[in-house]
Formats: sequence, C-alpha cells, structure tokens
Amino acid sequence: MVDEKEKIVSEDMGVQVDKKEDIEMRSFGTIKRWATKRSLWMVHYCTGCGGIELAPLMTSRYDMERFGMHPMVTPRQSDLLLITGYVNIKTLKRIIRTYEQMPDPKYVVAFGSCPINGGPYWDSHVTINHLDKYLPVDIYIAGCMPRPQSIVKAFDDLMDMIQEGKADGYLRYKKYYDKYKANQEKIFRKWW
Amino acid sequence: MSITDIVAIIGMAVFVPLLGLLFMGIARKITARIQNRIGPPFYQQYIDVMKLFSKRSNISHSWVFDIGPIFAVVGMLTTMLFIPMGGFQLLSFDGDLIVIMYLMVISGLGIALGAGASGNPNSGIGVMRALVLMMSYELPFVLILLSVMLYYNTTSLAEIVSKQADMAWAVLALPLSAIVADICLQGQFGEKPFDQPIAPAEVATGPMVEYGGKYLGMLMLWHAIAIIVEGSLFVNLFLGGGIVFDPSTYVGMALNFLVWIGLVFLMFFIALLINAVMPRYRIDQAFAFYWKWPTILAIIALIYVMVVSSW
Amino acid sequence: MSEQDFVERMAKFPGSEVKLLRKGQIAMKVPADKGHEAAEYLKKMGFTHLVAIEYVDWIKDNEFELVYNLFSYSSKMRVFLKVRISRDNPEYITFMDLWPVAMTHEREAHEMMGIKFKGNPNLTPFILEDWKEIPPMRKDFDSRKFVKEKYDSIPFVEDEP
Amino acid sequence: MSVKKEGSYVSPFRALKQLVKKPHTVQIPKVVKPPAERYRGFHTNNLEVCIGCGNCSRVCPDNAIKMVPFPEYARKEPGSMPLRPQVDYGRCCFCALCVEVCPTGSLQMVRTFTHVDEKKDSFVFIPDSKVVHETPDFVLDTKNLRRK
Amino acid sequence: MSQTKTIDLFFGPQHPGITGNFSVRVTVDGDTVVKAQVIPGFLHRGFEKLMEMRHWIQGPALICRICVPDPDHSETGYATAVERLAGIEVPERGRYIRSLMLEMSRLSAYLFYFGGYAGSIGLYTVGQWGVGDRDYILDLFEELTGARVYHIFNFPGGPRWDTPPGFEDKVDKLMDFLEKRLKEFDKLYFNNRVFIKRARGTAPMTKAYAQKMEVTGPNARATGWAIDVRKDDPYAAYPDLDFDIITQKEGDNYARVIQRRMEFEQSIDLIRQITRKLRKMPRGNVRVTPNPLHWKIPPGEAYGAVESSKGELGYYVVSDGGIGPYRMQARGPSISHGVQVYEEMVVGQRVADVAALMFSLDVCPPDIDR
Repeated sequence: MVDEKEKIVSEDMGVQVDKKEDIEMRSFGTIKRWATKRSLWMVHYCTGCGGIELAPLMTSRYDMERFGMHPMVTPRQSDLLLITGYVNIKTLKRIIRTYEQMPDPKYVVAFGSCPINGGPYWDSHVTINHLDKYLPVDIYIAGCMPRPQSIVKAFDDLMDMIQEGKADGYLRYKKYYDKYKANQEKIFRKWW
Repeated sequence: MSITDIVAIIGMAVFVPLLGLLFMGIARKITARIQNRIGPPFYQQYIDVMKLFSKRSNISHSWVFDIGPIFAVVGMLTTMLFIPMGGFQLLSFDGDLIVIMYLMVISGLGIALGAGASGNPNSGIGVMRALVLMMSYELPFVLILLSVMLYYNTTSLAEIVSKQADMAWAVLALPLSAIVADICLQGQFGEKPFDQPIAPAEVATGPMVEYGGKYLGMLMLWHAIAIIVEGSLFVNLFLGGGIVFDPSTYVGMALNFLVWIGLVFLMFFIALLINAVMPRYRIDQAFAFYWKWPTILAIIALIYVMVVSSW
Repeated sequence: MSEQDFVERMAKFPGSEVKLLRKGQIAMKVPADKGHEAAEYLKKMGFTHLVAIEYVDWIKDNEFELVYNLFSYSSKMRVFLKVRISRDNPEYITFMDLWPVAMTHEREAHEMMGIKFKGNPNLTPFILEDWKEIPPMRKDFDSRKFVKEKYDSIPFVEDEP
Repeated sequence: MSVKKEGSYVSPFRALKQLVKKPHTVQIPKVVKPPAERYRGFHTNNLEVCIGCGNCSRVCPDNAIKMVPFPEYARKEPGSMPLRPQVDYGRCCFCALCVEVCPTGSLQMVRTFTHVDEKKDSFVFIPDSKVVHETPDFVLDTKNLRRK
Repeated sequence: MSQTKTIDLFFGPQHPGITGNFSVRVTVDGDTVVKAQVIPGFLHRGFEKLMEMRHWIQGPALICRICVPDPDHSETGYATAVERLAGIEVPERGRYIRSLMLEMSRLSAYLFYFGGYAGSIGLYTVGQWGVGDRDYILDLFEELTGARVYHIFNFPGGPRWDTPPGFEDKVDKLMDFLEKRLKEFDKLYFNNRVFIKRARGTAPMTKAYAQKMEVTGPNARATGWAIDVRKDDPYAAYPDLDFDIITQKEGDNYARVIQRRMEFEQSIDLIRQITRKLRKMPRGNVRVTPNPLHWKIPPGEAYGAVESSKGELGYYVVSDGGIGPYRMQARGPSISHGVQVYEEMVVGQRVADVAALMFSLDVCPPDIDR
C-alpha cells in the first residue's frame, strides 16, 4: 500500500503519482524508457492541415513504422498526441479530452507554426495562438508544413528526451493541473 | 503430476506467446514489403508488449472488464495444453479435439465479456460481429472436423497426428477438406477479408477500443497464442503435425519441433498474403460467403469420407 | 441565346436592375420582397444550379446583401441575384422549396451573419460551438481585438513556482 | 479499358510480386534527401546590404516580421533606416512574399528547413548572412543565428 | 420485438473512418443507420474574415489551406476570381503552367482518394502505394514551386515562376511511371472481386437526385450527369486542351471510385498534352505582376470557379476599391455532398458503409468549415 502522504492526487481525473512508481522507474527505468521510445503509438487524429504530411510519413515513401511508430485508433492505446497545425477551439476541447484519456506516460508534439504563435491564423477568431497555455507540449517543429525530414528529426529528438527522462509534459500537466484547467475554462463556456 | 510436467507447462506458457509475437513481428515486416516499404524490425512486437506492460495509469470500468483479458489468455494457454507441438504434447485423452473446440470459444468469450463491460457501443458491435463471424466459420469447420475424425476414426488429436505419420498426410488424402479448413483458418486468424470484429475504420478496433496499457498487452499476448493454437490445429489435422523425422532420437525430436514451427508459420504466411491483398467483407457478406461454398464443399468432403471409409 | 438576350429577359422582371458584369456573369438586383419570385423566374430560365448563397455586410448602408449565385448548365451563364435586407432586423425567407441544399447555405449565413431565414427548420449551430459574441463575419466584429482580449490575455503556465 | 466488370479473386495476388522488389522507402534520417533547388526554407539576410525599409514586414500576411532597432547600422543615405527584420517562425508560413518585395535583394531564403526545439522562444530570431546556404545535413544551426 | 433499441455511434472527430477532422453522429438500429447528423466546424478558421484584413496579393498564402489534399485548386480559384474582377489576362505560358499544376494536383488528390476508400474497406496496401506514389508528384511540385504541400504559387496574374529547365521531361517520366503503376492498381484494387462486391450497389445516387441536391464534380459525373467546370466555365488553359467529360451510370460507391480512376487516366493524358505544348512555347513570360503592396482593384464583384478533385470550388470576391477584398466567400464542393447529401444517403446503410460512403463521396471537411 502507498502512504497517503506520498500521493499527489489531482482532482476529478483520478490521476495519481506515487513513490512506488518512482522506485520502479529507477530500477527498470532504462529498459522501460527504451521500450517506450521504440514503440511510440500516436493517436489517429489529424487536428489540422499537418495531417497531410503524416500520410507520406506513415506510408511507403518515408515509412515511420521503421521506428515502431504507427497510428492507433483510440487514445487509450496511444502514447503520442500530435497537434498537427492550428487548433480551433472546437477541436481544442476534443484534444483535451483525448489527451486526458491517454494513459501515462504520454507526449505531445506540436507541428508547424500555428501551435507556437498562431501562424497564418494569428488574428482568427476561432483559433488559439499558444497551445502551451492549455496543454503541455514536449517538442515543437518549425515549418508550414514541416517536411517529413523535420518531423522525423523531431521524433528522434523526442526519443532521446524520453531516454534521458526529460520528456516530462505529462508530469507538468499534473503539477500545474489547476493552472491548465483554469486556462481551459476561460476558453470554453461549458464542457459538453 | 511430476515436476517435469510443471516445468514443461511453464515452459510452454512462456515459449508459445514469444513464438506468436515473433510471428506477428515477421508478419508486419512481410506486409510492409508487399506495401513497398521496409517495415519495423522483426522484434518490434516484443518492444510493443514490453511498453504496454510498462504503461502507468489504466482506466478500469468494472472487474469483468479487468478479468476479461486474463480469462482469454488463460483460456488460450489451456487450449495449448491439448495441442501436439511437433511430437511434444502435454495433455492428451480421447475426444480432446472436442475439448479444444470448446476451449477456443471459451477464451473468445472472455474478451467478449470484458469488452461488453466497457460500455462502449463500438465494443458491443465488435463483439456482435465476432460472434456472427465465429458462427459463420464454425459450421464448415465442424463439418471438416467430422470428416477428418471419420477418416481416421478417432477423436483424439494425438492419434490423428500419429495415424498421419503412418499413412499419408491428410492434406494429400483429403485435399478438399484441407482447402475448406484453410478458408476457415482465415476467419479464425481474423485476417482480411474476415477481420470485421476489429475493423478500425468501422468500429475502431471493436472489442479492444477501451483497452489500453497492460490490458492491451494481455490482448496482444492472447492474439499471439491464438495464432499458434489455430495454426497448429491445422498443422496437426492436415500436415501430420510436422512429424517428418524419426521421433525416437533427440535430434529427430528437435527437428520435428522445428518443422512444426515452420509449418505453423507457413499457414500463417498464407493467411498473411491473403490479408495483404484483400479488403474486408461486410459482416453479412462474410456470413453468406461461409455458409455458401465452404459449407457445400465441406458437405461434399464429408460425403466423400463417408464413402471412402465405408469401403 | 446570347448574353444580351439574357440581360433583356431579366430586365423584364419588375423592379430589377440588371448589369452584364463580364463574359458569362450577370448581376441582377431585385427588391427584397421580390427575391423569391425572381429566383423562380430565373430557375424557369434555366438557372437551375444554386452554387452558393453569398452574404455581404455593407455596414455603411446599414444593409446585408444576399447574393444567390445561380448557374445555368444549358447556356453556361452565371447570374448573381442580389437582395438587400436591413441590418437592424435581418430576416429573410428561405429558398429551400426551390433548392433543398439552400438549407445548409442558409444555416451557415444564419450562424456567420446572423440572418434569420423564415421557413428554414434547421437553423441550429453549424460550425461554431457555443458562440456568444456577435456573428463573426459581420464587419463590426473586430477579430483582432477579440483575439487580443480573449486568447492573448490568458497567462502562460510557467514552469517556475 | 482495363477495369473489368466482375473482377476476380486471383488478380489481386499479382500484387505479391512487390514482395521481392526493392522498397520505395527513403530511409530518412539515415539517407539525406536534399530539398529542391527552389525550396523555401528559413530566411537569410545580408545585414550590410539591407536598408531596413520594412517592405517585408508590411507584405507579410502573418505579421511574422518585426523590425527591430540596430543602431550600428545608422547611415545617412536617404531611405536607409537603422532597422533590421526579425522573423517569428511561430507565424511564418514560408510564402516568400517578403523575398519578392525586398528592394535590395538582401533578404533571401535558404534551403535549410529543420528546426526542432522544446522551448518555443527559440523560434524567433534575426536572420543574418551567417546561415550557410547549403549546410551538409540541411539542418538549420540555431547557434549561428542571433537571438534577440 | 417490435421496439428495438437504437444506439448512437460517434464517427469522429478522432476516428480512422473519417476523412479528416470531422464528425458524424449516426443512430444505429441493429446494424442499419436510421439517422445521421454531420457535425462540422473542427477546422473552421474564418478565412472569409481573415481575407478582409489581407491584401489582394496575400490571398494565395492564406487560402491554399482551404482544401489540404488539393491546395492548387484553392489558389487558382481565388486567382481566377481576382483576375476576372481586375480584368487581368494571364500570359499563355502562365495559363499552361497553371493547368499543369492543377492536373498534377488532381492526380495527387486522387491517389489519396484511392488509398482513402481502400483503407475504409481494409485494403491498406493501396493506401500505402498510393500515398507513396503521390510523394513523387510532391517532389516535382517542390522543384517547380519550392514547397511540398502549400505551394503559394498561383498568384492573381499568373504563376510565380517559369518551370525549371528540364521540368517537362521529368513530368513525362513521372507520367510513364504512374501509368505503369495504375496497371498494378487495377490488378490489386479495381479488379478485386471483394472490393467490387463491397462497393457495387452500395448507396446509389441517381442523376435526378444529384441535380436536385447540386452535387458537382466526380460524384455527379458518376451518376451520368456530364458536368465539368473545366468545360462549362473554362479557366486556365482548358479551352485549348482536348478532352471529353467522362461519366459512369450507376452512381454507387463503385461508380464513384471507377469515375476517379478513369479521370486519373484522363489527367495523365492532359498533362502529356500540356508538356508537349510547353516545350514548343518561348520561355519567360508567365506572370503579369502588379505592385504587391499598393495593388488596388476597382469596385465590383466576380466569381471564379475551378473543377477541383471534389467538385466545383469557387470564390466570390467583392472589392470596394481598397487594397484588399471587401468580402471573399468560398464555395467548397463538400458543402453539398458532405452535409445534406451525406446525411440523407447514409440512412439505410450498414454501419460498415458509413465510413466507406464518406470516403467514396470524398468529403473534404475544411471545405465545409473554411
């Protein structure tokens, strides 16, 4: 049993971080992280136009399955959420839902200009300009669209970060859960 | 039960999933090559399972949901106990063929139960489709089993294997039955054109939709074992269980075992090739397909065996 | 029939202002109460294809302009049937009886411009989700100001405590 | 017309010959696939030639270019301003309109296109001529760019 | 059991059986759809509002994003509308380059389409091949325009640059490759018995229904209705090119797929015609360039349409004499066949065909949302 004091329980998500997992991570950490980085499954969700460059990447020309990456149908089975381009507020609600359904550890990659600072839609009334106000982002890619080479480089970097234990977006989400939630609530009037 | 038996059972329980995962990994590689790409390394499936078991949080819906995958894996492993593996067999008795059929359905029901408990409508539809599909291919398959049992005049799988070693392989003696059984095998493997239960574009992987992390790892192991069980059932029924060399020597035993692995992979490989070039049927079309030509051919095969064996 | 013939025939419609814009494109302006009649008239002339319903906000005139973009496959001509309605009480009649697909276009115009269409049963939210501001395509909706106030005012989630 | 009305169960199996053919996969990042001659990547700017007119900033559809003061380039020539463009790659859509309107031709685009970072403030920089046109791996080296 | 229980299934937005960020809520009775509701808007960016705050010349940089698999048609539609409004005549070579790009873009969109429909019925090999082959077209685009997906190349006034030397030969070589490849697609896909069983007779659309619901493009042609913006309202170099409108009869899923396959062949032929002409033409003069920063267009309105890979894609542009559009409105092809037509046609279909129908109609969600 885990001591109550060692738990950080975040509200209405039922997410728990406890010491036991830390110990586990320390003992088997390297192998676990290696397995995680070599088998990143991404959510099959094209949130924006960047999804179009994922298609060549997943199919015969660039074949991402070489790195063990392939799209998974449901968020429950996935490790990687790709924010492919601009984020409409209607989509953002679904993205947050999808993100919260994914089991830990999970990572977010933001594609292209739009999630960084708005991109071409910087003055649009329905797209948010900074994704990291609402979700923790592990890695950003420049470009509009990022070329497949850039995307592969980003995944490579993400894999290195996972191996070193630096890809801690999901931990940050728990740590600043209140702040993230407050920001999200400012955008949406009601959740459903 | 002696210590060696227990060791053998544990060995089997470790070895069979590993072998199945290896097959799945090679399958991904081969499919990738047909699709003009390189594909993942052949050990990718091991990494995937390792990762799935290292996932942290899991969402549970109820205890039925939790127990479903475990039930399925244990059921499949139990089935494996009765199946000869190229000369090795852990348990055997008269009529084990019927027990095998029964156990295979039981383990599938484990997943159906767990998926049903998840409350996701996609799971429900997936389970429904799986049951319809099972019903469709079981009919011709049972007819074929009857014909084989009748031909060798036994209901024990081990005896069928040993009789094939004496006479000829059933694939030569009963070619029609073998063809029908292979068509049914496609449905048992759940490869296209008969992968309706998990069709991603239709029901979003069906029964697996709510399973993630460790549960999905269990389901992957279940699938790996199921491939071996179903493949080796066919091998034992029609390809002489892979017994080619003299089983009395250790070298012969080892070689037989390797031949068995090769033959199971061959059956999986054929299913794989069909899988790569065929789209999936609608579930009603699959049902109509199985109850039409395979059933008719199975009946013809049964009549043929009746005529032959009554001579 | 040449373009000029078309212009003449359209000019016969009472209250219409017809202008040949360029090769193959004609603009026809009718008073708001004659809009549906004119559309029927044009449909009988062969303009059977409703390409889209365009909506323009002429804020200086305090009017909305609805442009029914019609195309004739038989004579390869295009006509912009223009109707102007008041900005204060934007309401118009539906064209669903002539072109069923007008429902979607009107639904969009209702959401983006705030124009109500009498007789259209499906004026539910279409593209936007719980939108409480003034309809976004209106000229007096300043999207840059809106973005600044709504999205840019949200603080970053800092890593430092 | 090679599409048959009824089709067949056998003809799809002819696709299996791909099994023995060479895969089409370009194995990035192991294999470097250089971008085309005209590829529009990141910006480069010859700060000596640039006159700081701000045309690029005005034509940019995304408001990505900001003119930042550079007192060391204050010259007396008419039309020359002590300003230089700073590009925000969180806005840029790589349309190259800024390159098109540059009167001196100092603002150019290079073929390097990769920039991946976990910090998003690294996506704003002042392009200068230090960016080599053809870096061997086609990856933009952010250290060569001046951050502001 | 007379009263059966219905379940609500959500197809999308996060679902592989959907053609993008889009959602369909289907009510299912047993295995049959009884009601469907389309929920678009996940890709809404308000282009029409944004364009009011941009210059005329900044348009292509923004609105190529309207239909992502087929961006050149978006650019050219806008460019055609603005040219008609301003009365600009594009040089002949410019028109031919534009047509070349549009047909290449159509090829790439159709390759996507083949893979999409095949993926929805589980034949992933076609998708893997098709999207992989599409990448060769993108390589050529990169050589011509300097970008892979968003080319930002067809400005009002003409294409940005002339073709690089030797480009026509490369295009011809690629066309030979694609023709060879199409034969392999025929064997694997279009002559596949299981595919035909799945697609034939599913969700047929009659010609009268297509006319009633303003369906355009290949979906309308698959019902036997010979309409094509390239013929009806010619733009770019199409008046000078030699081609006929291809039609099918049945209007079911099968006819829609085969229609695209036939048009694929036609596009290859058109591209060969264009490259033959381009080789004979003098190089250089492709674009009429107005001053990008101070370009004003006299007041008026115009509509320019193109035949995109999904149907009629048009732009209505209004000018009040300023440096940017007073109002711009896009007419995406999917607004007719993606919303009402889909909602009506999917009723009575099996759950298995919800995704297949969406892919066969080639619904492009950003078209609807804009």
